[in-house]
Amino acid sequence: MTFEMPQFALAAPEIWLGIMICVVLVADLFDRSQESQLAFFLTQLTLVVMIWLAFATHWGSGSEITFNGMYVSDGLAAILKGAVAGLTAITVGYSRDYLRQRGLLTGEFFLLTLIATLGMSVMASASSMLVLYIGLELLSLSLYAMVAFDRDSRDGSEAAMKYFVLGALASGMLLYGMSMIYGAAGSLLIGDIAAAAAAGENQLLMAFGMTFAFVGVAFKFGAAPFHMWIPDVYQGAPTAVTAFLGSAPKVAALALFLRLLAEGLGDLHAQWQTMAMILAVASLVIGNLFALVQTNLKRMLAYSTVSHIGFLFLGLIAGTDEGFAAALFYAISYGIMAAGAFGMIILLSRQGFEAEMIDDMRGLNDRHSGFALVMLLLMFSMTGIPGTVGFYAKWLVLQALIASGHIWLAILAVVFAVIGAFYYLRVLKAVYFDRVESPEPLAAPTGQRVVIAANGGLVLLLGLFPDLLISACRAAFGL
Amino acid sequence: MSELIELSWIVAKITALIVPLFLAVAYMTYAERKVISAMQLRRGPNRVGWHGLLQPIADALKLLMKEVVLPQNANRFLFVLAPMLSIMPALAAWAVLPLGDGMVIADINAGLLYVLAMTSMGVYGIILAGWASNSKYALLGALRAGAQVVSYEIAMGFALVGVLMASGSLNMGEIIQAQEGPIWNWFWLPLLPLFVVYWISGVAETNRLPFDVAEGESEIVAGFHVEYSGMAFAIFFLAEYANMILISGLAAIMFLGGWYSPFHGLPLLGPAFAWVPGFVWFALKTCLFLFLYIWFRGTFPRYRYDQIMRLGWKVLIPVTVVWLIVLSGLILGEVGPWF
Amino acid sequence: MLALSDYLVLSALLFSIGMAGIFLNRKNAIVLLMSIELILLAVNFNFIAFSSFLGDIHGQVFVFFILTVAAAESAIGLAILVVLFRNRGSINVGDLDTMRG
Amino acid sequence: MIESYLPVLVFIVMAMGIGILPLVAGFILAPHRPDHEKLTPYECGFEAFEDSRMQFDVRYYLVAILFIIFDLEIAFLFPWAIVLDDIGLFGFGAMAVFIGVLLVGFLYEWKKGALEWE
Amino acid sequence: MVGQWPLLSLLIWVPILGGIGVLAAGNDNADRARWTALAVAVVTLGIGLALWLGFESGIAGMQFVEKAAWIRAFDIHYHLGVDGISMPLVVLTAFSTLLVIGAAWEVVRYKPAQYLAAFLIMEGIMIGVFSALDAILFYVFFEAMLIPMFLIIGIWGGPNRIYATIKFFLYTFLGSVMMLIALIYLRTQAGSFAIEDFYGLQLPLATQTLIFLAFLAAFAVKVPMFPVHTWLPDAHVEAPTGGSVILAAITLKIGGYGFLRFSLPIAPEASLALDWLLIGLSLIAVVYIGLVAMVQEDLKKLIAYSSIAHMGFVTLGFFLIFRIVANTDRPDGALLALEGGMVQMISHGFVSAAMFLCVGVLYDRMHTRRIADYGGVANRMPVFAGFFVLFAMANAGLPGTSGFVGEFMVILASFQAGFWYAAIAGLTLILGAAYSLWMIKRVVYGEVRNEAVGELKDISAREKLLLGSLAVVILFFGIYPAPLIDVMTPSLDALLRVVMPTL
Repeated sequence: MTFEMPQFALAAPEIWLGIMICVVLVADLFDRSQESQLAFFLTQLTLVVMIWLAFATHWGSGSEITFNGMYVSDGLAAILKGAVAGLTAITVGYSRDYLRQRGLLTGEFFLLTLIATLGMSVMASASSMLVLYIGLELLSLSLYAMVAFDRDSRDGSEAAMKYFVLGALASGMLLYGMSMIYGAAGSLLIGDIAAAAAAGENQLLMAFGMTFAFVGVAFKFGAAPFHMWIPDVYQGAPTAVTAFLGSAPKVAALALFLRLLAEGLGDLHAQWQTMAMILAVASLVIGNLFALVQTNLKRMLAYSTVSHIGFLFLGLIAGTDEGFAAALFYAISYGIMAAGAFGMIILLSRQGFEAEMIDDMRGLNDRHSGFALVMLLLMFSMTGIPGTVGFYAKWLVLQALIASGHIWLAILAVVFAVIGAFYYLRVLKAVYFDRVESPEPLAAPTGQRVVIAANGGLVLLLGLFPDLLISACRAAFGL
Repeated sequence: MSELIELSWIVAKITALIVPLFLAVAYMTYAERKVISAMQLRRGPNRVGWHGLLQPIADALKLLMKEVVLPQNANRFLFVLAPMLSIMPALAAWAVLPLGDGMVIADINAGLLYVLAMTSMGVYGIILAGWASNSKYALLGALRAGAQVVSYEIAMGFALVGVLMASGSLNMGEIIQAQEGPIWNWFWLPLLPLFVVYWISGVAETNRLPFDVAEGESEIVAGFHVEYSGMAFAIFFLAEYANMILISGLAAIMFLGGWYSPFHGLPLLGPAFAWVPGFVWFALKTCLFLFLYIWFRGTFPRYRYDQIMRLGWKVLIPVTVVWLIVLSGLILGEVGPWF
Repeated sequence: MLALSDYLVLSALLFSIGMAGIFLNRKNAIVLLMSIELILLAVNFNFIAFSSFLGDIHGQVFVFFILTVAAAESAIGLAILVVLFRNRGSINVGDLDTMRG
Repeated sequence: MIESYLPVLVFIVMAMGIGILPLVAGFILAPHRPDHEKLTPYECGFEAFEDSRMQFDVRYYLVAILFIIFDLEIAFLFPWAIVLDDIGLFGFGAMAVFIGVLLVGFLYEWKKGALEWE
Repeated sequence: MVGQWPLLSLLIWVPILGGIGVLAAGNDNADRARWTALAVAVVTLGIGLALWLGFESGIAGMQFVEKAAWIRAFDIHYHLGVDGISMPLVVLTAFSTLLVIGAAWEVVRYKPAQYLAAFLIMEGIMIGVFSALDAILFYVFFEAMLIPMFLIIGIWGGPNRIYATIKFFLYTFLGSVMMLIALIYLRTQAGSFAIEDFYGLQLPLATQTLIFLAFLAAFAVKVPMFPVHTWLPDAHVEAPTGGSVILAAITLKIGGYGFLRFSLPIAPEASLALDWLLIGLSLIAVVYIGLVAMVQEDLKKLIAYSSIAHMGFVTLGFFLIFRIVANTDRPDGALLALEGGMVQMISHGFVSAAMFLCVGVLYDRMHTRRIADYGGVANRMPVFAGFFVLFAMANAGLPGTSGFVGEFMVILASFQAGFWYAAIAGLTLILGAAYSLWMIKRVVYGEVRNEAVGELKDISAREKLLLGSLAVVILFFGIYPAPLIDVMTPSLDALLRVVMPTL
């Protein structure tokens, strides 16, 4: 048996993360300060360096495959990893003070975040179903634990249980599908699977496997009708966790889709297209309609996530590189928005009080007009109003959809976007139009203020100058 | 037809193994009492038969005639299943143990894995017994035993990994063959820390003194089998001793060269002892370990529970891990006569 | 000799039982964990069968990883279960309904 | 290949039989005269509680979880150990990393007090 | 000389950045915010006037063109330029915003900085709408306009403001997303997002129809046309004075502008095929909405409905062109109709702004908009009454005011399409006179009906300045509309040839 020496340099982001996870773990063990200062700063350092590493190693060098064909380094990986690390850094920035106020500030939180990031990073570079699965589980297992992070919270533990069961079920489905695909293609490598799919080998088995894998992926995304976990988990988890859960993992789920279904089973596009279509429409309908009636902001955002996932799926339906690029842009920009929205909830919450009802937003403009402005940007971005990044996300998806001839789907999508506007407006109504008797001024820790300002600024900046991100997303697909 | 013959041949072989094994168990109890009494300057059993030699038989008969009590509120099915679950692996593991060169019932490649699987199953019997009895002492004993067994299982597993690394095979026969040669060629020398750890773990795995807190007569009366009586109790008893013999046999195979004579391959002594069958060497080595069991019982006081757990997790596991790394260095460096 | 399809059918059966266990079970949450294990078992079965019939070792390597992950998963699952029980004094699936809407 | 496992199977079946036979024999041969006092669980002579399956210390459970994790690590070591000679330095390095991560985890448990039984 | 300067970018970004500056100045120091806002608005109007002066009237094409890469992946440019159609609207926007800033001076006490900033940002965005030459850029400005308007109505509006603002938002949003789909589809056909590239696409009629309907959804809501006009009265009634002014003076014009810039030239055949629909709806607006206006009890509602009627006139002018050409075979009449529509838009921008300002003046003093609560205002506020009457006359289309010019041109042109069109359109003069004058009669003249009116004080110097400047403009264009018409004629003529290449 001979071993080809893998090109370790290509896996620099993962190696860096792996080392830093150990470092953070040990450092936190020996850190005598009560509040895990060291772990926090090390985590942020790790993530920032990771963004740089992702682009330094993956960007611009074409597609290289190493580790016996199981690891791929390409532009897509660079963007996915950069986005994941960036979004994680933002959410970690929000979470520190939130956790401190609730006595949950321990190094484990940062550790789990980093491990989840490692999982997502691995998924982004996976070129084998095995690697994909390992990455997915690294992510999922960390998330299960994070949802249950507040051990005294009834809702938290219930949410964690639901998340765990359905997440594990999704993994099971995905694996079952993978096993079929393996049987049909005779290999775990994505490249070989693509070749087998193109050659039309064992079509029935392949299609069977693809169906299960697709359902598994849809579960992980939270696309209706596999969205049952999303509202409960978003609501029950500590908001700091929800912010993380709602942002970066969506990008990772997209990575899963792109690597497995787009790259591996791209030739079965005709078959998964129909499923994607059903999921997209169902998600748009269910997400938007249920979001309309929510009074809990976290829950509303959860349903809105479902609807956004529906929109994202519309980009995937096209099955073209254009569509994938659009979906990628959508996932990243949605991550930014979701992080900001939950970050806002974190900001408004105090010790012993969770500002998670829409009514808790009332009079925000009177309390702090800067935060209100950020909320305005975020909500309009989610609605898809130009001037914010959310518009370009929707636009790109529609563009791909119309270019591939699905005009009616596009019309349906925008109609639901309008319906969706209604519940975002309800939030803004609370923020701007409802006045409270004696508005108490809001004071947030400097760290959180900086992050929320950066977050809102990002939404606006990308809303005015989306070129760089759009070009990058398209370049990842060779456009 | 040929299948039937083959099957009966297998059954015959198994019977030929089990019957002596039972005898060994029976006289192990006798030996234990005798040795310990000697250590304590007593005479031990001496009434039934010549020097009490029939004592084990008498004990067995007595147990057979005792009532098997099924406590109220006990889960009857599990209560009855538990002893069966504890004896089955203790016996079944013998299937892959080579008693001499070629003297093995099933010469399978994954032999060591099978042994590991079987020994791990023993804990089910203990836990089920404790759970099914509906007694606090039983439950406590079962929990203690469960935690202890799984803790030491890790150290044991690491030790076995060391053996695997040294031998490069999972097949028990090949493991022995890898130790071919005189006494210093056996694995006990290069794997000395692992050998010690294995032996300590083996004692703990069988819940024997000084690690017998699971039974702990003086604190939780009899632990997991407090509610068992008659033949049900006898089976647990049987399983415990069968396990002791099994662990001793395994230690002999993995660290003391199995059927090889200590002088194997030596210029003068080697041929001088060539007439002794391998089986005898194996039996002798096993007896050595069995004596150690008894010796421990006679010598050491019982460990406290936290001490047991600390020893397992904080001493044995680190030691094994460190030695595994040293060992892989030795192997890659092809050190000594072993690798 | 058993055909490949026999293994697949058995695996499909296991998978279905696992699924049914998750969706039909309204009582004990432990059963959910067991059902998940069953599903993973079905998957492992598939992989091993395919691996053996394809003469390709990678399927079995995958099984190794699934086993590991399954262990980690059940560890976390049980931990969550303990937290749940501590907070509610029940692991009844039907009780998991505080959040609605 | 698979045929060599037949004796193992037979052995297991016989071992089960040996587990059951004496029990059956015991039930048949031994007297069977249950009464209330005999059937209550042993409580040092005190009046017995109805159900003795009480909650137990979470540390037992912790040990169980730790065991699962470590046992699987061992499962990974097994194949590696066998082919160590063939995979050479690279294999050694890979496992060194693996064990390194394991040790970091172990250190974590240790420092966090998961291994304390006071 | 001024042609070299990026005047359009300045016009867009000076108010937006200025607005952000005002926002940063904060609400605590209201005066600082007011003066900053005023300075920004004045500067912007100055740039607007420079634009007007630098504009060369004889040219049909785009002037002050700026082009820079924006989204390279789709070849989308930051592409600005104005022609005779958009230039007047740009100046109108700058002018109206200045009025709004002035009108809000002492009146808005709740978060004045945010209020002023919203209008400044709105101004930049609206100028962007008029000057964008790239479809996506246009759409971005078009939609972004919703944000400040949503806030303006929602924060500073009346008691029912939330209902009104959400209704406004959803109506316009739904309309515009349909347009987005049409734009994207056009891009797949034209290969670019430049609006000019959309012209002359030889699309099949069925496709054109769909595209036309999509644009209609966006612009008809903005104009607004019957039957999607219902948001307007609500929005107007609830909006603060400034909001109403901007809404009536500018945002409605964006609908009309959209018809000229998009619907007609991009889907000419569909426009031809569907002109019955547009003409029909316009006539309904003119007549039916005129009647509705008559029975209003609420001052603002009345003006809102009158706006709808007037805008019906605009769309009538725009879509009559096909019938005129069919009857006369010459472009003159059609051109006249287009010019009439345009002049009507500009004029209505001034007049409706003036009307709403007047209502605002009354409302600030009386805090009621019910016509019945007034009466005899002239007795206490003679100067104000004079202005109000003048504006009402202009609203009714009295000769000598700018309101007359546009209506007259459209009616004149509609004769060439057919007598009945002209006859029905002519009704608007009568109806307009009826509701405007009746309203004046009830509000301004007569006895002082109650004590509140009795305590009224006449308008301040600031208000005089505001209303006076409007009066000047209205009278100026009423008497001498030539500069306005000269500016737009070449562009409209060119447009006509795009719509009907056979001419």
